[in-house]
Amino acid sequence: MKRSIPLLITFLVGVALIVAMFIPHWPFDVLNQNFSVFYDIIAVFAFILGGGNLLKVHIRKVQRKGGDWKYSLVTIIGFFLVLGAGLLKIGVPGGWSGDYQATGSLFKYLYDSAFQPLQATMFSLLAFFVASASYRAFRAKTREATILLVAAFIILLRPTPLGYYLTFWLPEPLQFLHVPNLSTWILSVPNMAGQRAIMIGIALGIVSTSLRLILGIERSYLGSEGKG
Amino acid sequence: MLRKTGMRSTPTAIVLLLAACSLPAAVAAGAGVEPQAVSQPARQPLAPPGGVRAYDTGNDAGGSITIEWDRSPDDTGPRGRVTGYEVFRSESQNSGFESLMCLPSGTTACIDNSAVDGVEYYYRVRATSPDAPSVAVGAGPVKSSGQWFNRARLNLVVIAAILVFAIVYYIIQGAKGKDLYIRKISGLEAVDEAVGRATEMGRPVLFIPGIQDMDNVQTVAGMTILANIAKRTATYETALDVPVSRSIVMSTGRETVKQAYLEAGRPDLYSDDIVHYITDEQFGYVAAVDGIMVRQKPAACFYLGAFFAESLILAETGNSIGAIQVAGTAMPTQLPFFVAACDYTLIGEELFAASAYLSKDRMMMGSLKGQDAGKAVAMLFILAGVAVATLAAATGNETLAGLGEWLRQFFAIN
Amino acid sequence: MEDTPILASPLAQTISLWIAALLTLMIFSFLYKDNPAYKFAEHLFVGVSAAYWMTVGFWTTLIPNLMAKLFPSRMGTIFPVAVGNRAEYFYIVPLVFGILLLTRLYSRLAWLSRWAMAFIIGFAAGTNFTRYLQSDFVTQIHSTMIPLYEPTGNIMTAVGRIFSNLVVVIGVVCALIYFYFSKPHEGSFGKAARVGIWVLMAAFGASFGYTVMARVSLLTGRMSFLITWVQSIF
Amino acid sequence: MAEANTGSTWFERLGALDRRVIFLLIALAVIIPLVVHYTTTIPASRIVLDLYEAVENLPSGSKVLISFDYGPSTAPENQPMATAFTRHCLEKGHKIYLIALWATGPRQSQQLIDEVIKVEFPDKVYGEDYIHLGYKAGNQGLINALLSDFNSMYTSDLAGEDIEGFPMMEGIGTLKDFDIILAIGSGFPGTKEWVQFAGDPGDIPVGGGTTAVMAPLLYPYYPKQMLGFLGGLQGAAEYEAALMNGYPKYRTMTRRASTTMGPQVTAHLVIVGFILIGNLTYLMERRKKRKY
Repeated sequence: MKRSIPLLITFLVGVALIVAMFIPHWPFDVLNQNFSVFYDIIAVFAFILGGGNLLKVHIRKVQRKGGDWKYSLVTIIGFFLVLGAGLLKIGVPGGWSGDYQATGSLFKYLYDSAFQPLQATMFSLLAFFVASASYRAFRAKTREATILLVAAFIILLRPTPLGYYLTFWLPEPLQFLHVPNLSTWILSVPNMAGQRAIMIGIALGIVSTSLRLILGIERSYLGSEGKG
Repeated sequence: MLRKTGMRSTPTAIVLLLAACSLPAAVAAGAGVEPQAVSQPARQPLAPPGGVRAYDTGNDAGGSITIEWDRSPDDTGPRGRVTGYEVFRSESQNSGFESLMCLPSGTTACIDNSAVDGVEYYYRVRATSPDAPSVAVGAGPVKSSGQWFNRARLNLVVIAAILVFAIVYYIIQGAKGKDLYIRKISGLEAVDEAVGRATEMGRPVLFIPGIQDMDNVQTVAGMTILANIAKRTATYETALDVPVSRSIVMSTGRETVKQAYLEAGRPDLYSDDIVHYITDEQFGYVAAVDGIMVRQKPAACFYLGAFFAESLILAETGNSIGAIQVAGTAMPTQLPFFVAACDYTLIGEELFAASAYLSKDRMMMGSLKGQDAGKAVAMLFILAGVAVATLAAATGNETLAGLGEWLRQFFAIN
Repeated sequence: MEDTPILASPLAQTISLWIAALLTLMIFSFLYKDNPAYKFAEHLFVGVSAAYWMTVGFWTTLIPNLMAKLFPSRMGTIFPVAVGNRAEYFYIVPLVFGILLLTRLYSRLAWLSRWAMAFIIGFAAGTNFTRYLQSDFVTQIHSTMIPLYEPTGNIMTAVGRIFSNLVVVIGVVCALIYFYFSKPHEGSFGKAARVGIWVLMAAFGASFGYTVMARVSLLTGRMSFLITWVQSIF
Repeated sequence: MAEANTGSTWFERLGALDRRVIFLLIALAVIIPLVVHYTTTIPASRIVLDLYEAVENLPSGSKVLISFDYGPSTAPENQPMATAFTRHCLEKGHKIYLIALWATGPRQSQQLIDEVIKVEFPDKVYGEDYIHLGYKAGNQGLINALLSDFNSMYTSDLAGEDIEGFPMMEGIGTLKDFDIILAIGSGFPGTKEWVQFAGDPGDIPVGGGTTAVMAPLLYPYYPKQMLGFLGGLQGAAEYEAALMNGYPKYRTMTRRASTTMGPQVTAHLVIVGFILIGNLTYLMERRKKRKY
């Protein structure tokens, strides 16, 4: 019972969506449409579940006064500050009928001064890591590594004047070796071939995994038959 | 507040709509919008659109009629006399026409999605311009209906059926106990080594199932591998840490790990804290995982699932703490970073093969063989298609060209 | 008529700029090594972002697409949502599934959340099956069925074309052979798989090189922000 | 490791360089050009021109859906694309519909309206020439839903006003009613999903732009499944160049993509330098090992 009903739900939903692809007629068109909408709504409940769990973990840390509990307090305060500002529409011009992230609202203020800079800065760390990774990894140790290195090197040169001046003097029949031309060729020929093969492989992997899920062969996500 | 704006905007909308459909014509025609020939043309009247035809839109659920026409001879581009076309609909042939939509010049078709199945409609189309519209040309009667099968996707059905058959066939073969070979997948050979090293060093194992939700099949694949890794950590009594960025992944992750610990005979070592939610936000999650890495210094890091930009942040931080790193993803954009920064990388489809490889489950291995059959089909058709197309281009043979085109069309989706 | 909201005032904006700049520096400090400032920013980020996504989901989906469908008359008077005339009661279904998902928070009922998970997994399997089949399998085969030889006037271009087309076809086929699992990679099959790896490596190298541009743009954005902040001080 | 301690020559020390030195040089490579305002211009490539021409050849008044599937984190790359697309579409007299698959998207489209549309196209009317529809949750599921019924998902614009009141929403029933979809994305869901869930099943022309990371992934879709696309900042700079050619007035306006290409060049050169040094030290080490 605890596993058979979920397996049945997965089967029915999965099959209905696949069939809807080929049979546009009622009821599959309606199911296809509504399942998408339902999924969107359930996704929001997942946010709530996530928030609930986050609080559970950090409140427990604060109660136990475990290591770094003061930082957990920062998480909890940040969480309630943003949630309160957003759900209660604090500072929104026009009150309840206003836009929750209108200019002047506390929610937008917190977004601009904390969320946005934190996100963008975390992301920008990549510029540093890309450099350190290429320094370490792009060494001609094996034939595979050399191919990786050469392709990356040519593409890296592409937006720089160096790439242009290194090869612009090449005579017409050898112009295909000019860095901008060569990099376009690498992107649209070998890169494309590799990406395409990966895509085909992945598509097959996804098709077969989906099939296993629908047929109930792959079910480790459902856990055990026991309670909880 | 809302009501007020609603009332204010409606009349404005009507005026704007009329303007869009060439205001003077509407005024000349009086209050009604019945399309009629205008009796006093200012200049030479606009030539009407030709060949108006209406038919039930094919391969759909119904409620839709397609109307097509040829451009008015006066429709000569953006600066021509025709500014657009107006489409009318009625349920009787000679009266009761109502404006349905206005379209820009150059358009030659539109779809009426407001049709009711089974009702007969008549359509009229006229060209519009700032001074006077053309005569309206009619078509109909036509009824809309839903179709039971999308013929345009017949080829997809065939291809899907071949794949499903191949996969299911080999799954059954596997279930019957037939021995199936799987080639070595180097990243996976390292799983035992990595868990073993963590045990020796007394440090935890970190598992990241990607940052996507359970609606991504890669996450599901990651979870299946987690089940295998969790069995090993349970057996070796090594600490396992699985921070996740989706609450549903947390739920499934807990089920998975709990089941694995149970199967390994160590349910006592399981705790819900092993799998914990951080935040749905990609970089908030990365910030926290980076923190976990530099503070707990795991000896082995597994990144198996769907990854985005965070891949390199995680892998470089993992590298800086000297962990053995095994990654696997089917996100082609992130594979280069894992290949560059990790010790072992499962490339694309290998991620999906991993669960079969690790579990040695015969049904899973069978489905893997089914995938291979799919690849064989793909290669076969690619080579056949290329050969036929090349021969056709080289010889100019019509039959070959036709055959090549047929092959290509079989793999066309529209 | 309306006053400028307090939080849009110049003073509040200056404070906002400072908070943003300090948080930016706190995150950058991680590049040197882990430290309390980074820890603070990290924990703040986690709390703020979890609440952010909850709030956005609440106002953009839960209210207009669920509550307003179930209780149109009541919702329409309080919130700025466009409502239909009649309640659409079948929206009970996602509501029930959503609530089932939340049972996860109470361990005694947690097993019920599997029903919601089952729906999500079924949705994923059903949509992914057809889409990947269509766009990433069928269409990719279609696009690879190219004639190697295309008659053109110029010999140089014709040779170049043939070469490129050959690389595409051989590349795709060999890389697919690399992904072949149920046959040992030995002999000529193994050699083809080897060529497949080379193609994959070229693709990875190209993607890596291409990406550097994206990563530097992000850093440029952050650095310009910090420069603006420094300029605002003086 | 132990070996490096015993005979640590200059190239061995360089080979095991502390990554913080690399970090510092990268930071300088970005900051210095920003401070001294170094810029470059790049001519448009075929893949960008194809998209430019597709937008250019649509009849005036066509319906263009622009999806903002990114957030502030990739705005430095994506926003110039949105600006270039918007300028081009409005210049041609197209109607643009702004939506988002990412919750962070509407803020970017609002910024576009405030900074570009209202400033450069003051005569364009909201609801007639452009409309801001905002974000809906659901990722690819949303696209799927929009493909069969646009209006049941988008019942109101971002400000909460009923869409039935807007003239430009007339005739919009499904995604198929748009003449072109321009998806500006930086991940999942994004441009790829627009191809998979809208372009392919609905036979709707899709174009767009992505961060440079995503761009190589889209090459297999071009030209069959996508009209063309802008890859990263360079793609945006190329579209700006094409726009400048077609509409000379843009020669004097701010070109965001082109001006931020400066730090790109220097940072790329620094990384190229590091790769060269890395290989040099590797070769030296290998030669030294062979001697013993």
